Order: sequence, then C-alpha cells, then structure tokens
Amino acid sequence: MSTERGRIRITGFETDHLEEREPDTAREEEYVEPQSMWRRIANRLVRDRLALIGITVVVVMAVTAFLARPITVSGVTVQPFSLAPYDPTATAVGGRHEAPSLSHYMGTDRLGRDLFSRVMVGGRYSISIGLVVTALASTFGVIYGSVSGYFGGWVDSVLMRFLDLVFAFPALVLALILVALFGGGFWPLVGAFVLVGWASYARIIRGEILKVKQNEYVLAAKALGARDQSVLFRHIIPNAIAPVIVQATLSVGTVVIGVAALGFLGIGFDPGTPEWGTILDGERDTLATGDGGSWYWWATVFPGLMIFLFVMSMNMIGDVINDALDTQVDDIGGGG
Amino acid sequence: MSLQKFILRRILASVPVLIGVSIITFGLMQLAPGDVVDHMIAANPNVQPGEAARLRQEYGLHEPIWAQYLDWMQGVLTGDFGEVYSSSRDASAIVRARLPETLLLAAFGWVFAILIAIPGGIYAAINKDQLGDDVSRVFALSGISIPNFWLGLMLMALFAVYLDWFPTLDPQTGLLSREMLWWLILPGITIGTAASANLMRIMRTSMAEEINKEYVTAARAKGLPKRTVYLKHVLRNSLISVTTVAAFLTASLVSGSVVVEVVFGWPGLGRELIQAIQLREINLILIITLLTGVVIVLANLLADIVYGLLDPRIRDEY
Amino acid sequence: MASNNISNLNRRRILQGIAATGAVGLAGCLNGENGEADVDVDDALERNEVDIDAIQEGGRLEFALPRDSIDDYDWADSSAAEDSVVFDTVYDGLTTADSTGETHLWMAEEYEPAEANDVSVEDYAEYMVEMEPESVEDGVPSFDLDENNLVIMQHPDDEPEEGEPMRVLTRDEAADAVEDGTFGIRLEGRLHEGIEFHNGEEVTAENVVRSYDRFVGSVNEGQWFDSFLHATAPDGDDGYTFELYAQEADAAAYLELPPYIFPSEHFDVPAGDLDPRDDGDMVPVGTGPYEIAEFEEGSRLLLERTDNYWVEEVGLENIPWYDGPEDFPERPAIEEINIRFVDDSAGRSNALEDGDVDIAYELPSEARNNFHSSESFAVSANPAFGFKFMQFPVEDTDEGGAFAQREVRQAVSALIPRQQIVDLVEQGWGDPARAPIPEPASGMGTAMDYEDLESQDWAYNVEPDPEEAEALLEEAGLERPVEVTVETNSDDEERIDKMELVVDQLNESGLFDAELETPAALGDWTAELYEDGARHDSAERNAAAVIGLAGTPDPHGFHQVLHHPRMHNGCCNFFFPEGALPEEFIEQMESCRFGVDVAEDPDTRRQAYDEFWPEVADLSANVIVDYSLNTGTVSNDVVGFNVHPQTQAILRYALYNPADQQITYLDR
Amino acid sequence: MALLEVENLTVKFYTSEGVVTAVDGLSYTIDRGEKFGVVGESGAGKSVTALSLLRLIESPGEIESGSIRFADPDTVTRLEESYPGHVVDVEDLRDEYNREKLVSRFEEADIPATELTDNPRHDDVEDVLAAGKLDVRDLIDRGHATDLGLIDEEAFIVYDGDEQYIDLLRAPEEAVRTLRGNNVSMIFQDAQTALNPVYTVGEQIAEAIRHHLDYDDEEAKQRAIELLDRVGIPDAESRYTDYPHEFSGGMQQRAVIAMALSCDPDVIIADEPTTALDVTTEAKILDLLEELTDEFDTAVQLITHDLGVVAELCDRVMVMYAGQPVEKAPVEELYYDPKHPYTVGLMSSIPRIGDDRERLQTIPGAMPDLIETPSGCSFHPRCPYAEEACKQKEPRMVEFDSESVDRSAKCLEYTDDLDEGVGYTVTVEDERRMNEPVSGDQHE
Repeated sequence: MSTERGRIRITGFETDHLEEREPDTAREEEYVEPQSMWRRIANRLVRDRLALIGITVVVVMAVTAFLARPITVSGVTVQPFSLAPYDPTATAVGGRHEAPSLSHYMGTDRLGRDLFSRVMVGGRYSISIGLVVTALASTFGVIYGSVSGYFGGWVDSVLMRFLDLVFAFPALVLALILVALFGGGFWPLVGAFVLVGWASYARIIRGEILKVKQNEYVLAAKALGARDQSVLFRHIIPNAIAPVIVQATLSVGTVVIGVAALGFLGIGFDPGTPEWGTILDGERDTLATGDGGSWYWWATVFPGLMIFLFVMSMNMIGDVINDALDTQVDDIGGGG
Repeated sequence: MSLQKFILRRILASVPVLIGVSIITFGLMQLAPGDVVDHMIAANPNVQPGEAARLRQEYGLHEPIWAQYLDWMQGVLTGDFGEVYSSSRDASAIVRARLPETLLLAAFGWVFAILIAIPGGIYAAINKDQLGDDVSRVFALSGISIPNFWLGLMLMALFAVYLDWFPTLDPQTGLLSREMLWWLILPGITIGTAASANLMRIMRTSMAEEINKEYVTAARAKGLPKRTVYLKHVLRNSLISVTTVAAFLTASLVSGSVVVEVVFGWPGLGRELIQAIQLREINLILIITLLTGVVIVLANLLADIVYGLLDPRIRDEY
Repeated sequence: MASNNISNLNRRRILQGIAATGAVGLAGCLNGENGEADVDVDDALERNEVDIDAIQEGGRLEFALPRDSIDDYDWADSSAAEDSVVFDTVYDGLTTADSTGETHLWMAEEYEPAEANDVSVEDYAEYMVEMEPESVEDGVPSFDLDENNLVIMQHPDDEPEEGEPMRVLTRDEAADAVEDGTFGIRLEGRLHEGIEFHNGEEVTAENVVRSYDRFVGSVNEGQWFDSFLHATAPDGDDGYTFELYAQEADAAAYLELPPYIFPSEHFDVPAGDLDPRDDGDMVPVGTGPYEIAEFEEGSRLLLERTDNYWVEEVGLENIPWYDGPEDFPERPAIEEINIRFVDDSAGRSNALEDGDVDIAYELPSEARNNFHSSESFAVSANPAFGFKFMQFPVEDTDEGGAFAQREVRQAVSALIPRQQIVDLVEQGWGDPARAPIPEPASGMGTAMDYEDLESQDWAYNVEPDPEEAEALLEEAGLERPVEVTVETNSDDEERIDKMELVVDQLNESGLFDAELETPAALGDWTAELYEDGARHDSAERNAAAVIGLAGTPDPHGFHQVLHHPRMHNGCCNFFFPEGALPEEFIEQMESCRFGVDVAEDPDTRRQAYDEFWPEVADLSANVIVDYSLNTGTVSNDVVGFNVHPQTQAILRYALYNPADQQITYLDR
Repeated sequence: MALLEVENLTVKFYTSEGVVTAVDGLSYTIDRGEKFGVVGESGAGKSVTALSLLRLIESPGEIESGSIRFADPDTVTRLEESYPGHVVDVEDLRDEYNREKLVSRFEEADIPATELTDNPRHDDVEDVLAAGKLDVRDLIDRGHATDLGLIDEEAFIVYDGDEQYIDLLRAPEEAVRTLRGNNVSMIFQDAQTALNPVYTVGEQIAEAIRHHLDYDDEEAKQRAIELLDRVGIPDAESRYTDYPHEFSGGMQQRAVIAMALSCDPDVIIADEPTTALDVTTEAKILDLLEELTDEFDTAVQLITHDLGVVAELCDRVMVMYAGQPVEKAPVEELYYDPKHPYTVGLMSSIPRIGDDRERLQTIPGAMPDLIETPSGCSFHPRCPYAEEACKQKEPRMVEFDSESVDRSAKCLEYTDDLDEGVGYTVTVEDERRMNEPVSGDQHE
C-alpha cells in the first residue's frame, strides 16, 4: 500500500501483519449492563470508610429496631426477639425523668418510661416509613417521568405541567396538610410522603431519559421494531436509573426527618407513640426547668440524636454512591 | 426578548400553576372529614349542635363546592381572602400581620445560609480532597442530616435557657432593632442551616467542576494570579448552577419556617397555618398555601433572572 | 393472668415511687441535702393577703397568655377562654364572683329574681306569627329577618319546610308577650348611677337592653337566646332600672341573662366586627378598670388603667355588700398590663424565670413545682370549675353494649384511681372528684357544706375499690374480664397519662380487659363521635370517651351539657340522644333549674340538687374523674396575687376585687 | 544560546492507578522567531510539555527534573530588578571553583559522576570535568549546583558572559506569572472551551493586557480591539462586547490567537490550534498564525498530530512517542528522509489531497499507557519492523550531525542492533529515489 502527500510517496510500511486491534471505543456511548452499575456502587461502598460507617449504623439501627420488641401479625408472632430492656410503652418502669444510668441507658421520660427502649423501637416507624415511601415514590416517579420523557410531545408537556404544580407546594407543608386533614398512622403518612415525594424522581429520570433516548443502541432497538415498553424498560431506564438511585438513598433521610417533623408537630402519631419526633414533642416541656430546676437533657437529646445519626448515615452512603456514579444529584431539602 | 418581557411571560405562565395549587388545596379541604363548624361545636359547649346549620348558612358553607371556590377566588383577586370563621376575622388581616414576621425569619435564614455556604464551598473546592474539604463535607452532611426542629430545641435549651445568652421572648422592639436581631439569631440559624449545607455542597461540586475546565488553564496561562482566576472566572460560572438549586431550597426553607416557628414560638404564618389546619379554617389554609406557592414561583423566577445575569448564553433566551 | 398481675403490682409500687422521686429530684436541685422537701400544695391554696398601706401605685405588669393571639376582640362573638381573660378587665359585669365562686352585685346596685310563671312554649303560641323559612337545613329553618331580630321560639307542632309558613316567636313578639305578662321569670335590677364607659358615656338601662342586639348572629347566639326572652327599661332608656325576662321559670337566669354591656356606639356593630385589627376604629370599649391602649396582631396587646373607673365615681361605700376597710383602694394599683402571647408552656415557664413576664399560668407541672419551692417565685392555687369526665355509650347493642348496664359503668367508676391520678399526673395540683360538682360551683348546688356532699355514701370513691367493682359486675352477670376501651383525644398529654393509670387499674383488677385509645386530636375525634353510627359503634366496642370541660359557676351547666339531649352531638354529649337516658332523669335535672319554685327560691333549688346528685352518681352515664386546680405562678415582684377559680377571671380578679379585698400590686 | 532551551525534562503524574510518566527526558531548543513543531498522536505528552513550559502542571502532575531556560535579555533585566537577590554569574563561579574544589565538593555531597552526564561510561568526576564534558553551567542547569551548594535554591537568573537567561523551573511562581501570557503565551486546542463563556471576548483579551502592560481600561480596550481587528475579526469595535458563544468556531480561534498575541510574546505555544476547525478555516488560521508570528518575529512551538500542519508552518520538527522524542529534524529532511518508523507511520497516515480511499492508513494499535511503557523501544508493539532486540534494548538518540544540524532519531536501526533493518522507501512522484532502502549493515 502507499499514501502520498505532495510529491512524497512512502512504500513498504506494511502494517497488515500486525494483529488488528479494534479502534479505541472509550468515547462512544455503549450499553451499560445495570449489574455493572450495582457492582460499581458495591465496590465503592466497601472501599469508602465513611460509607462503611454509614452502612454499619444504618444496619445496626434497623436491625435493633426490628428485634427490639416481638412483632405479631394477626396473632402470629413473626419476630420473637425482644432486645429492648423494657416495654417502650410501659409507664413507671423507672422514676419520673431519671438520669441515664446502668438500668436506664438513656434515662426515663416524664412517665417513667425507659427512653432507651422507646428510642430503640422508635426506629421502626421512621426507618420503615422512610424505606417504604422511597420505594413507592421512586417506582411511581420513575414510571411517570419515563413515560413523559420517552413519549415526549404533548404527553410530556401535560405531565410536566402537572409536575410543576406539585413542585409549587413545599413538600413538608403539603404532607402536613394531608396528614392533618386525613389522619395519621403508618399508611396515611406513607401515602402523604409518597404523594409529595415522587415528583423529584419523575423530574430526574425524565432529564436522564431525554439524554439516553438519543443513543445508538436505543435508536437501533427502535429501528429493529422493539415495542415501546421493552425499549423503555430494557434499554432506556436501566441506563438512566443511576441518578434515581442516588436521589433515593439521599431522600430516605429526608423522609425520615419529614416524618419526625410531623411527629414533633403532634401530627401523624398519637402522643404515646414511641416515634422519635413524637417523643421529642412529648418531652418539649423539659426545656422549661422552672426556677432552680435541672434540665432533663436526656429526654430531648437522645431521640433527636437518633434521627440525626440515621439520616447522617443514609446521606453518607448516598454521597458515596453519588460519587461512584458521579451523577450530580443534589438532594434538595433535608433538615425537615 | 427583553428581560421585562421574559419576567412578564414567566409570571403569566405561573398563574395557572397557582390556580392549580389553590384548586388542589381546596379539593383536599373538601375531601377532608369535618369542617370548621364541626370543630367549633366540638370544642365549645357554648355553641349548641342545633346551631350547626345556622352557622354553615352564615358562612356560606352550604353552597356547592365550585360556588364556594369561585367566591373565594373572586375575593383573592380583590385582596379579600375571606373570613376566618371561628374568630370572624379577615384572613387578609392575619396574613398582613404574620407574613412580615415569616419573611423576616426566612430572609435572615437565607443570609445566614449564603454567608456560610458560598465561602465554605469555595474553600472546599479550592482545597479539594484536603482536610478543609473533608471538614466542609462533614459540616454539609451534618447540616442536611440534622432535623431542624431538634437543632432548634438544642440551640434554645443551650443558648437561650441554659446559658441565657438569647431571649426566649419577642423583645417587642419593632421589626428592625438590635434586640430583634438578637432574638432572630437562633431561629435564623436553625432555619438556615439545612439550606446552607445544601448550598455549600453544590457550591463545592460545581466549583470543583469548573476548576478543571480549560478556560481556567487559559486564564492562568495569561499570567493571572490564582486568586483572580478563581474569584473572577471560576466563581461566576459555579454560581450559575448554584442559583437554580437555591431556588429549590426556598421550598425547603418555607417548610422549615413552619417547624422553626413552632419551636421558637415565632409569630409567623407557619404557626398560623398549623392552627388553621387544626381548626379547619379553610380560607386561611388556602391563602397560606397559595402564598407559599407564590413564594416558590417567585423564587424560581428570581433564580432564572439571576441565572440570566450570570450566564449570557441564557440571557439571549429572554 | 398471674404474671400480668405481678407486673402490675410492681408497676403500682413503682408508680407510688414516682411521686416520691419526683419530689426528691425536686428537692435535690432546690435545697440540696434533705430529700424530704415534698410538693406541699396547701400553702399555695392559702390566700396572699395585702397590707393596704404597703400598696404601691402604678407599674407595668407583664402577663403571659397561653395563646398566640387574641382569637376575637369582639366579646359578643368570642368563644375562647383566653380572650375572656383579657376582656374581663375591659368589661365589668352586673355581678362579680369572689374567690369561692360566690356571686356579688357589681355594676348593679340591685338585682334579683322577681316574678316567675309556669309557662311552656304553647303559652307563647298566641303571640307567634306565621313566617316562611328562607331555607331549611336538616330541620333547622332560617328566616329573613331585619337586623338584631331573630326567632326565639318556634311552635313545636310546625314542621319547618321551605316556603311553608310556620308559627314563630321573634324578639318583636317577645316584647308583646312580656307586656301581657307571659314570661318565665322576671329579674329586676338597678344600675349604680354615674358609671361611665371609657369613652365617657354614662351607662344607663338602655345599654343593658340594647346590648343583647349584639349577640344576634354571633357564634354565641344560641347560648344567649335559648333562655333570654326580653329586656326592658321601665324608667326609660336613660333611667337606671332594667328588667330581664327569661322564656321559662329559669333559676339559672340570674347568672345566665346579664349581658356584657356595650356603649351605644357599638349597639349596631354586627357580631364579630368589633375588632381593631380589622378596623382601627373598632376598639372594644367597656366599663372595666382597663382600656385597650395598643394592639398588634399576635405580638402585642397593652392595657392601660382607665382614668374614669366607675368604682371611684360611685364609691366603695355605696356598694351594698361591701363591709371591708374603707381605705381599700377604689381602683386597681397597676397602671399598665402588657399581655404577652406565649402559647408554649415551656416558653411561658422560661419567660417567667427570665423575668420577661411576671404572671404565667398553665405551666409544665415539674417547672411549676420548682417555682413553687423557689424563694423568688410563688404559686397560687384555687379549686376550679374545670373537670375531666368519662362518658359511657349506654346503647344496648347485641355485640358489646356492656355499658348499657349501669352496674358496669359504676364498676368502672369504682376502679378509677382518682387520688393516684391527682398525685402522679397533677403532682398534687388537682382535686379528685367525689361530688358531681366542684367546690366553687357548690354555692347554688347544694344545701350542705361541700365536705358533707363529698362524704355522702353515694359519692365517687377516690381510691379504687375492686371489691365493690367485683360485686357490681356480679350483679351485671357479665363474664369477665369485660373488654373495654377508654378513648380520649390524642393532643392532651396529661389526659392520656391519667387514662393510662385508669386502664392499668382496670386491668389489674382482673375484672376488665381494658385498652387506651387516642383516635385523634380533640377537634377531629369529637367530630368523629358526632358522625352517624359513631354512637352505636362505640357501644359495640364498649368504648367510653374521656374529655375535659371548663365548667361554669352555675351547677346546671355541668350536667346539662353532659346529659341533655339538646346537647347531643355537641359539646359534650356524644352518646345520649333523645330517649337514651331515662326521661325522669332529664326531667329531674331540668326541674333543678326550671320551675317557679326553684327559680324564685335558691334554697329550694339547692335542695332539688341534693336530691339530684345521687341520681347522677347512680346513673353513672357520665363519671367525673377529677376537678382541676387553677394555678397562677408569679415572680416576687408581684404582691397579693390570688388565682380565681374561673380561668376567664384569672387576671381581672387578681388585679382588683373588693369582694375578698383582692388587689395585686408590683413591688420592683 | 537559543531563546528557549528545554533540557532533560521529565513530568510525572501520580494517579491512583499509578505513576504516569507523561514526559520522559525531553530536550529541545527553540530559537527566536523559529517555528518548531512537536508531532505525535494524542497522549504522546505534547500538551504536557506545553503546560510545563508555563509551569502550569497541576497536581497530581509534577515536573520531576530537567531545566527550562528562557533567554530573553529584556525579560532577564526586568526580573533582575524585581529579584536582585536571585542572580548567579557563572563566570564568577568558574573563577571561584577550580576543578579540585569541585571534585571535593562532589565527594562531600557524594554524587556519583555517572549521574552528571547520563552516560555510564563517565564514572570519574575528575575525568569528566577534565574532559570538559561538564561545565559549571551544566551543573547549574541540571540542578547539581544547588545540591553542591554552589548557588542557593532561589537563584534562577543566570549570567554567563554575554549570555543571560532565566531558569523557569527554579523561578518563584510570581516571576513565572509575569512571563505567562506576556513572554510566553499559549493558544489552546479548543477555543470554545478556552474562552470563559460568561465574560466578553474583549474583556478576556483586555484583562491580560491590563495585567501585564498595566494599561488602563480604555487603553487596554483599544489595544484589544486592534488585535481583534488584526486577527481579522470584522468590525472588531462592536464585536469587542460580544460573548464567546456569539462567535463562530473560526472567530473564536482568532480571538484566542489575539489573546495569545496581546502582549506580543517571544514564544507562542500553539497546542493543536486547528484540530477543532474544518479544513478551510484551518488553512486560514494557519496562514494568519504564520503571518503574524513572522511580523512580530515570534517563536512558535506548534503542537499537533498532523504532519501536514507542521509542513505548512514549521522549520524544525520533533516527533514524540510515549513521552519521549523519537526523531528530530528540519521539516524538509523529515519528509524526504524520515528516520524513525513511527515518523513514517505518521506520514503514511496523512490525508492526501484527492485521496479516494475511504479509510486512512493508520498505525494499528494505540499509544501504550504510560504507567507501564513497553520494555525496550516503547514503539515496538506497533512497529512493523520490530525484532526481538526492540523488546530487550532501549534505543538512544542517535545524532546525524553529518547530515545536518540537530538531526537525530531514536531507533535501534542506527545503533546496528537490527538484523532485518527497516524496510520502507520514500519516493517522489518522479520516481527519483531520495534514499536507499536502509538496512543494518549498509548504513554509515
């Protein structure tokens, strides 16, 4: 072979016998196997010290909350363990506002209930609601956003207008109204927070999908006449899901704080309930010591600290996943 | 298109959103069990059950929903937000009295947030992956993770009650006085922390991103000192992405104000809202939620404007 | 079961412990070493006397109101107790009540029941006019009447229907009826001469008569006009004598009829509009010792001592019953009162501690104890009208319906640990209920001493009595444990704590299998109870309802709101529609208030009540748990503060009331 | 001496994956007004070299060793004024330190002679010095002088008789800053990214002018406008206030050139100035660049992967591969007589005018990762003529002074280590042979 430039001709630069390597494809968008993404997350998580701490805390809190008291579903005991030293609702297992001691690690509250047990069990409400809400909200949000982003056109604009509407409400305020009007309890709270929470997922996934949509393999799949569903669920969503995962991890914390906030406002749970926010609400009076009184700090410090610890850990994990997938999701809100 | 035109268009565009907000809220109120009369009767032996019908009649609660809504809407457009039945007050009067308090609080929160977040973010970005960065990262994470009501309680218990550095009661010296500022600090910090943490994170990320751009190298190749390069070239670009997020944060700030007002007994709209909800004072609830909607819409609008001021590429879309 | 009992026994022992530890903990931070210092409520109950010569004039009192704003400046339309706390200082009444709840003449020089007739609605029939209801909402007609007029009675035989004429008695016809001598009772009264409003207008009979107009169309309309018939000024509008007429021979009329007295400029202001926050000119004007000086939504309300207080004009010596020292001041000592709105109890406590406020009430019990034991603060306490009660769904349903049997209700009542509730939850700041009325309301409610009333054999037990309860259940012949539920509103910590104790007790007895439920906050929960079928449902679930009430000086108020069918689905009769309770019981209750005999002679009425109370206890449709103790906490700057049994009067009474030579001054 | 001398420059990046030797013992010189081309595929270390000249290598990158000397008398005098304490006069040192002194110094610091010249055969300091293979000035340039304590760290301004220069690598940041954009300026690969989107083009030019020539705003603006006009932006006056996104790609590139010229520098480093542009604009820009640099007699270091571009602009060329120079030559000679197979490879991948083939002949495979460069000759994996020897033995630069000045290549071919030799021929249309097919034994 030979090439020329001007008058120069080169011959004898034979490269054919060199084994052909395929051209460097790093810069092209290729189909990402979702698994690989999970692997990336996992690798990152186990390598990052902060993340490990976070995971440990979350797991420990979740497990202890689960094992704190036996759980019976319609008479059948599904969880026999009882790690909590006392029944969290039992009054007068100790004196009124006893300081932390070996018998009551976190002291007792105004009714002589064991704070440690209460705080332990308290995890159940916040954590479970946090997880359930995130699961439901993200599922719905992803479907909504995907449909909107994938089909575009008037479908998109209609769906998005509605989204603007949802975003015009401050999440917590809307949740507050919902719960206050329609009553509290586990499922109502879940419902309320899903209703206010799904929107951000929808927005994120839509944005991603608009990007992914244009990639060759999608166009290819379409060209091959794949059905919209399969294109959407096999090819698009798996590649657009990354930021959703980050948002999800980060928002678990936000939900937990939100739930606690309602509890603190006395909305959502009955006062006796050992839910973190509700405990705080119940013990607010301890801020008033009267003249010469002493401050029963443990009554307000520990429940709040638990919320903080859990959410902090969740966010540390989310932060790391965020780096791992380097999506720039910035979870808005937090702090209640 | 001119900036004025742009703003006008945006405001017009937001009208349907706000109407939607009011409709949704109104609908919720209608779906909810019990109305203001039920609550008055329930809570007050002086109001006899037989009165219910008469009161509903008097308050026009017997009219069909759409009629009630239209009446209300008409009122809103003429600045009359309707009556607060249980106390036969004008909702507008209450809003007029409470709104400034809340705005003051929110504003202070914002100032605090920005004062902490921007420098913090810059510092973190410049010293990326160094100690300073980690510190700011931990601060940011904590700030986002700490429940503001608890933070408020702790600040109050520690600084207002235990150390007694701050007042626990409105100094009653008027909105703009030193005592007032003093009284503002704790709630202000409480409400601002989450926002500042969020901002700081974004500031850091976006600045760190910008620093790796080629125009930075180019600027340095011109012989400009690092300082100039960062504070002139990088900062402005990073602020672009910050503004959009800042707008979102307003929503969380609004939510925050509800909680914080309760914690510190701040006489603002947030607390008013909670009571209104408990009393089913529909008009009050409606106008307050609508107001929050307005605030958020305005915040986004403002963000877009700032965005345009910062980024000429957007400006052309005005 | 055994184990359960043991654990309960343990708990019981520990519970007793709480009060002690509570006190010791308290002692620990007060007077260090000796742990014996217990909360002694008694010295809080003692009156703080004032040395007249030591009284200091002027000063500004900071008063903490447990609210975040005035609900309604228009007293005619206001229904919030906290509003009254303020406006009691602005409006004086025809009568006033002393610290024992006994009423004395005040702006009225004379005022007494005169003539009573036995009349019924039918007797008014001849005066009634035919009128077409404008509209009819669930059986309640509304008419198109001119201002200040309303329908007082409708003919029982006429079913209200839209467009269908029906016979009604409006205020106009009421006047005619009264002229012909058709009325339930006439109260004759005479105002002191020379009483001036803050605006200088003199109070005449016209003010009394016209003031009623203001209640037309107000939230309180029903309450005012269910017994009021007519008012006249025999000596003409600018005379001083007035006559008040009630629809029936009503013993309560004496207390119920006198209106808040408004100046002529406000006669025609529609109810609710008298609010300076909405209209700067609409400032409440009364004859009380204080006038409103400055106000600002929520954040501010300043009261200033008026310079033309009527007592000075009239002179103490001219107040018929006054027998105190003649050098006792004729107006309050304190110049200004700054109302601080602090609706968070912890906030009030802190404000008081920091010296930001001088008087606060409704404090967290622990904080209050500390103030009480502190050198620099004082707590004043007084038995109050407020009470908590348990109401049983008496409907006999196939499922549940246990409370249909009075023995079961009595058994529950027998097990309520009333003393313990007061000791533990109220830390002693309360009064376990023995009699069905509180001490301050007993003046008109019994011929005996209150102590005697309390020690009747039918009286509620303060210590739980399992044997009695068991015996009762025997009679009922129900299989035990009886599954019952105690329900209360979710937004009242103390109430829930109290019921926790009740439930524990019920379970411990082994007679009941009890459970505490807190369905929702007061408003929502009661709203639920009013829904159709709620009553039936509660009966099936054996769910008793527990809430609290403020109470009134008139003994009738208590049981009327709890039992009377007219109050069904209102506050606070959840379970007793027409016919749910024995006719004779209701009649007996009514006869204690309505009827020529009781209306004309208070003593007859007292005896009537003494026959009624055992019935209440025996019926046990409502069981009273405890009576509250009103407490007010003050800093040492405040001298002579005493708390009034009626929360509404807490401020007004403390400031100035010759009845007990009550006066408070500031010593800074 | 030359205007710019780069000697033995080594730059490493300490990444989490490992240490990347981006530039490895690179040496070259550029004379005043000379157009010097640096050619190689992406990743050859061209841009790193460029940034090193401006000392703009940011962590994790680090300039390991070597020296960069900038010999512009005016600049030297200017800096000398602001850094009086940082001057060395080599003459004085020569007088002060005779051979013995030096030797003893060496013994104290015990630096093995072999380190001095990268030549294992020189093992005795005494001889080396005697042989004159090593002068005090070399010691300074190679940084030994500081190790030996002859001069102190800060001394970066060097006088040697009538020669004077600045040692960039030892100069304090501030000093270097006064050179950046002023004496040595840079044209970036992609004008679009090199321009800050949020400031006007004019401002971005003017700011450098204000900074270096301390003009006031108005003057700076005027000059900026002139420059814009000069680089052929129509109606520059009004374009001054335009933002980058309002410029076309070509205009952006012109603006960047204007920026580079703003303080009429002595050297312009043009890093792939035309890759982002289409062929026609490319040509225009190159002409412009040539014209202007000729006019101001500015030296240019043109970095590109395209030998064609080099041909248009440059006098001399250096071909880089895997961070190392593999061939240096005057542009003509490189074309007619390429010595290194890589060069040949590059040439064979030049697009030919009227070339009808779909795909160009490129060198198969990619640049090796610079963490573990292949043993022996780093090009051997892609070299059609590679033999066993290439895997074992690392070739050294062979000078062809016989043929022309500063002509060298780095291939075992020229150290007679190849059995087969390289089998390519460069011919010209008229079939006249430029060179014989070179093969081991026949050479030299």
